[in-house]
Amino acid sequence: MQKVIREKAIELLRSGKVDRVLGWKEGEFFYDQTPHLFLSPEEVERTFVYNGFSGANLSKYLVKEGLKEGVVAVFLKPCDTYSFSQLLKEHRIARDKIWAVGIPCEGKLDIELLRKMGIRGIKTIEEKGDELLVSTIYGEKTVAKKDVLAERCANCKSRKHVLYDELLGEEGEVLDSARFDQIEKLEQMTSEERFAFWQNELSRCIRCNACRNVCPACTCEKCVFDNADSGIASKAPASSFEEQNFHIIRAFHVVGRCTDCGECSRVCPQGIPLHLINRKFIKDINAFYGAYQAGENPDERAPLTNYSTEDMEPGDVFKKGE
Amino acid sequence: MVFQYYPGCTLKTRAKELDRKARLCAEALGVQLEEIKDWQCCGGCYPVAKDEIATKLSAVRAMMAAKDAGTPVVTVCSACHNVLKRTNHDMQTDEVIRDRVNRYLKPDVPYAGEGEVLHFLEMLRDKVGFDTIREKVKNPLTGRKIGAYYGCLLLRPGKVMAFDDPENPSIMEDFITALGAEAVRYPYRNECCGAYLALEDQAITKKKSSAVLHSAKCAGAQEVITACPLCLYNLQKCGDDLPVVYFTELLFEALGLE
Amino acid sequence: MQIEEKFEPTIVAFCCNWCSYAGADLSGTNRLQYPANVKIIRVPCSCRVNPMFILRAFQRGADGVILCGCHPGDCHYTTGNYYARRRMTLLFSMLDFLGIERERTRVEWVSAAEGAKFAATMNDFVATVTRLGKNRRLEDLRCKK
Amino acid sequence: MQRIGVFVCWCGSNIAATVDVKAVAEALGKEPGVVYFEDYQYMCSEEGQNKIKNAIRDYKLTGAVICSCSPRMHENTFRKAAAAAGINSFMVEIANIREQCSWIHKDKVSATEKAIILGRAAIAKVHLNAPLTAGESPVVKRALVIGGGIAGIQTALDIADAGFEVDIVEKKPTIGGKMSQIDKTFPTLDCAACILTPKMVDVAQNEKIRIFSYSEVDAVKGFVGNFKVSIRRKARFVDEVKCTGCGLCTEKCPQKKVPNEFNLGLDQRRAIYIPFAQAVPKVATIDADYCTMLKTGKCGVCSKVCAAGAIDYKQKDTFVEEEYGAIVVATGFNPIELKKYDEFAYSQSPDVITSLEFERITNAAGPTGGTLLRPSDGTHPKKIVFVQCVGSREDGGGCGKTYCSKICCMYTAKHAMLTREKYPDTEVYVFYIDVRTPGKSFDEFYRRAVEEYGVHYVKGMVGKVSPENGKLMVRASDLIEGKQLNIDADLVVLAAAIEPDQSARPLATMLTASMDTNDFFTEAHPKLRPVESPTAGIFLSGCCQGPKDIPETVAQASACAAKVIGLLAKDKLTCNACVAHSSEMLCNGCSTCEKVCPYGAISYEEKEFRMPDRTTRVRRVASVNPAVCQGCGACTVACPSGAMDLHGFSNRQIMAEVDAICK
Amino acid sequence: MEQKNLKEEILRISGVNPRKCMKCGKCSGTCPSYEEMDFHPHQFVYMVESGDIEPLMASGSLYRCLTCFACVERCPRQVEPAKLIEAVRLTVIRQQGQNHLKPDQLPGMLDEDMPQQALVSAMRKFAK
Repeated sequence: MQKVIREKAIELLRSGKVDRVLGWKEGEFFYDQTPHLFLSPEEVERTFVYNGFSGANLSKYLVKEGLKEGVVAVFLKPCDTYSFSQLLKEHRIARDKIWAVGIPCEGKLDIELLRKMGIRGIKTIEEKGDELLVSTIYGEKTVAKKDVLAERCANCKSRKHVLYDELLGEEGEVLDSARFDQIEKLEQMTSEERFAFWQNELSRCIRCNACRNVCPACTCEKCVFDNADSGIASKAPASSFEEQNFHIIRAFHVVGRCTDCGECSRVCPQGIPLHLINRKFIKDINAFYGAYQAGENPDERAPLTNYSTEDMEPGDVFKKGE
Repeated sequence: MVFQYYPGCTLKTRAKELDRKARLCAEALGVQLEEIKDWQCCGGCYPVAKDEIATKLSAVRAMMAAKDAGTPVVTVCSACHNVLKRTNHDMQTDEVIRDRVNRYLKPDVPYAGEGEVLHFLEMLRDKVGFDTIREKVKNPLTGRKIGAYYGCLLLRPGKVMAFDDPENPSIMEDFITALGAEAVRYPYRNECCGAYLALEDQAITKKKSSAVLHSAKCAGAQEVITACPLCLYNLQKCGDDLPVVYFTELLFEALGLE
Repeated sequence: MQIEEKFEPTIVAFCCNWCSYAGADLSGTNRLQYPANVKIIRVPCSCRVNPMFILRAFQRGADGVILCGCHPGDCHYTTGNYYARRRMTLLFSMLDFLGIERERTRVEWVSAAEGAKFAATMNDFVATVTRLGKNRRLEDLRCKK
Repeated sequence: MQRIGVFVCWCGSNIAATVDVKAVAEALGKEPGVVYFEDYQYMCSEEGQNKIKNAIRDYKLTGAVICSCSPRMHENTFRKAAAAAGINSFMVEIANIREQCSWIHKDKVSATEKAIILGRAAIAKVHLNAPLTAGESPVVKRALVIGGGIAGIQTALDIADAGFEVDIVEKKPTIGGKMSQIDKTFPTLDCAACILTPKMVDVAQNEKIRIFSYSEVDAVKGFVGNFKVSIRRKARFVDEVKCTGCGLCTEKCPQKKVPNEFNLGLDQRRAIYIPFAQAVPKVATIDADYCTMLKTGKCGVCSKVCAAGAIDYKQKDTFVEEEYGAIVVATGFNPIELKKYDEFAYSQSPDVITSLEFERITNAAGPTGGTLLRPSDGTHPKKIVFVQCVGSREDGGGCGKTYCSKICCMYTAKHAMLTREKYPDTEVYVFYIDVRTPGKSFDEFYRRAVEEYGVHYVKGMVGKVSPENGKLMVRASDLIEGKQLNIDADLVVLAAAIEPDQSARPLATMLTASMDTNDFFTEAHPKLRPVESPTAGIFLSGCCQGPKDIPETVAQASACAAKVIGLLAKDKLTCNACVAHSSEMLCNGCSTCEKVCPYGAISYEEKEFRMPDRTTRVRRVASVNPAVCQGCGACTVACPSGAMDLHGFSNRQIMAEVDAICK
Repeated sequence: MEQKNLKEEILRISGVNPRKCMKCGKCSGTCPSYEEMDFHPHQFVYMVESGDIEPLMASGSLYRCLTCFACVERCPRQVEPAKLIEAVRLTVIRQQGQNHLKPDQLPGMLDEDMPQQALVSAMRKFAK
């Protein structure tokens, strides 16, 4: 696939159809890729990569790219197109400045899972069907790909692109995902257990803002947490309960807009499963107000800008099964 | 065109003629009817009770066979049609029934009403097309005044059966017209014939059925067609001299198959 | 004899100007008692209440927060309480998910004529929150581990 | 930093008996920013107000906190006092220490403590208050009435009577609406035309009223006091000014086979027509769907016979742009389609008719000249069955309506009574579920039908109607007697449910006026503001708001006119000062706020901004129309970026109150 | 079975909510078996609702409903009286020995043209 994508990128640049290409490039380590803006076919040839570690959702970068002169080509995995579509719905992206190329995705890998297996000194990883050939400084190892899939990919919701200008490879389907299983597990805990769980997770937060900075729904001109006039501005983990406040408010700000792309958890340096908070909102929305997938349908009213006179009462949430 | 075919018990016993003629007509119209293997009797009437599962299983099995074959199931008997369609609707819409049936039958893939049921008449209208039939008619039934008798099972409940307008249907009239005859509309065509009360108290079924035929007669019908063996029985037994035949007989005749 | 000091919770009540604030006034006019722990903040409509305000209250030491608005269908602004209802449903479900005691939050629809309901609601809510004791979980998650 | 004065009221003993007012005043006096405090027996009295005014002047106060009764009582009083002393009236906040403190607590210690906290919250808020000025907007002194039925006519006449200009837009060629099709009116049985047509003439002759007949509203812009409306005048192919209404063309037109909609298709008219003799304006209209000349270019008879030279086959739709201060919706109703009710054989027999068709058959100007005859064979019916509640009061999910159509019980009693009066040999059955006759002289009217005219009222619904041998066999149950009836009727009349006109829904979208699930317009308040839409400047008249009969419609129409006159009488509208406002630098342009605004007060525009890096950028930003915003605040919470805030109840103000209470 | 449980059982089997009924009588107005019944469809609805169920269970009307669904089709409130009648009948015939139709009765009832369908459906309606 990398070869096909590189060729497409080069063709788009050479033909003058686009002026820039947004893609992925290896960082310090091969598994540590970063989004990169490619300006020439040569640069693409040299450094453009697409493989199991090209996890970054590039759609957020289009907000800024759309402000520049000329057209930018972007490569979007199925789940990225949901973010792209949601941003278009919110008028955040100049559509005519974007050439969106849909690309297939077989699921991205989580290097931490390999490390947890005790595999160290990784030099290269080769994908061979369902298996990964990992070569380390200590020799070679074969592991099953499904054991190394990032959580969001193991519970992938859709392999179908919502929109694109052109598509490389085959179109996939919306999947029957088990992504709410873990939420259900948490729901079944006692209140004390849940509190203990979240206290353990959220107390690790260092307020680095990586989750916010990567989130494709967080494209505000100025974030409320950076706005001294908002009354809730805060930049550091203060001595009270700022972390949780931050994460709840952030999650509430993206309710009905979060497409569940999972970038927040991917980038969290502390490994906090932040996606679970957003996903809880999604699960509740589906259960309370009917199935809704942000980014899927540009004409649909979002759950919080909509209502029914028959909606449940807040107290009813806890009446089930009691 | 290939369809799965669900003959039902009556067509295998008392009404073998119906079965034979339906198959021959289908063949003449370029339709291949494949009898579902090991089909079981649908039970004759749809079990209304929400807590009955066992009585729905044979219908579900037939529908699952159709789903596997990838073509709709065609029935000639309107009772079978009613049972299959309504049971299938339950499988589509009633979570409790669907769950219980699937737990009982344990199919590889749970069944959720993906199969499609067609009455022979629906097949003629929607798949073959009345215009095609019109072209294939060898002996047009010109000059004959025929009343269509729908009864209950084809039409009701209207939302589930989605067969035709339950109060003012037209499919059988269109069918009659396609065969070259004149269709006579009369108000009692969707009234009940007395159904299974025939077993217990023929006085009642006679009353109901003769009211139907009286209504048809008043409107000028010279003969009546029906799509249900039990309706046919009741109408024929009610003592009225108006001829009543199965709709396939008419088709058989018009297509010049004998 | 040792007298144990009774826990006095801090309760913030957001009341919409048109129904619930008037309902609260009515319970005063009728001299219907409810505990002094309840402090009311007047907002134009229940839909003015930002989840931020509720979190803020807990963060600054409130032990319970209640939101009162017009009955669904009777909103002065036609639709405000419908939006509020969805927002609070999701917020409260989330707080519960994070392990915050669900009894600390409540939404109640109180019309301008329901002075008695307002007082009864507040009595009940204060009693519930008093039983729960001091709000510790929401106040700080990080430092008091 | 504000200079704040605190004024604690005793309210006689109402407050002072349970709250230590001196302690409150002193405690609050220590709060930052408070430069003056005072307590007094009655702050709302002349003397009390003077104390406030004097303190404002003497201590150069910038804000005031009054600890007193509910703001619902005296907020205005204190605001006016503050304004009189020279500070902005919105710099005053009330701490409610009576209704929400002294009156509900008995323990003086805790009540005093609470009063201090409430005072602190008010002080914290005042610190963040800013002077507010309510905006003003001019009022265009002209009203638009959409729909020219009895509702629209009455509203227009009343508004014109007060001296304001009114335009009526009517989509049909003539005004008059449903009432012009009706024969007699209940409960007085006077003839509808006799009371309606004089009003139609009044409209035509009133200098203040313009009629745009055969026209529709095409687009609406603007807001209360300043609507800009585009009206499409559909081509009628006849010059309205030249046409004298002589009607010669309508007699000579060779195309005779056009279903006459005024008689509900019971007879036929020509391709060029005047709907009825008293039409206003009395001008002919060519039906383009049927006119041979317009379709094939061959004919031209009407043009030849028209002495006035009014026929113009080349006429095109034209548009009128006009400004209005208020818009009245009077789009009315229609009976529902009865295709889905074929158990009553409506589409199977011409002798099964709707009540409105019955009106036409009994109307002297109708297709039978007022003689009651069966549509099928023109014979006189000897047995008539009326069926009530057809399509009304149904459970959702069916094709019917969930509501009671309200007018059917009464008009059916009227039909039954009139039939028995004119044709005593005709037997009349009315099948009812309930007979609903609330209204002046209504139940008496229904009783007369039963007692004096011998109408058979049967409790029970008709199950099936079967046309047979020229008769209609009606099978029904008589629930009182407990038997099934079979009646061989000659005519069956169905009381079809009524529904809002189809044009209402798109119109509501244009007006940003809200509707219920049945497409009836919703009122600003179901009890207290029944003739206004929640959208400012939009008023509701007649059945567009809900089913109603003529007396009710006219009453509502006049009430609606009174509201419109009240608005148009103002030269300027004072807007609500506590309105939402968007910070352009923070706005993302995402349109979320726009979706939750019940008033359509928020719009978006592309604006050029100079960015910190000196480039310019065109951004999509929200702007709030302060004349339309009512200040609910729904948008402020919906806004993800915190750009939207509310004057008088800002995020920071409310959070300051929260902080003060939780301290 | 207790009166209350009986009602609950019938409502559960039928899935019908008799409170939706507005007592218009359209079901009875349309019922083709009206003349054969002591209790008519609308009476089934309100008698079940009021818990007056035993007279219904003892009534021959249970075996006169044709399940033609005319009442279900035409009910303006979607009450579905036929389903209630069926449920009452089931509570009777599900009791041991309460079958209305017994297999040994059958031979006497048949003639040579009688379709199987009549047999199976009658057995299903009247016996367990």
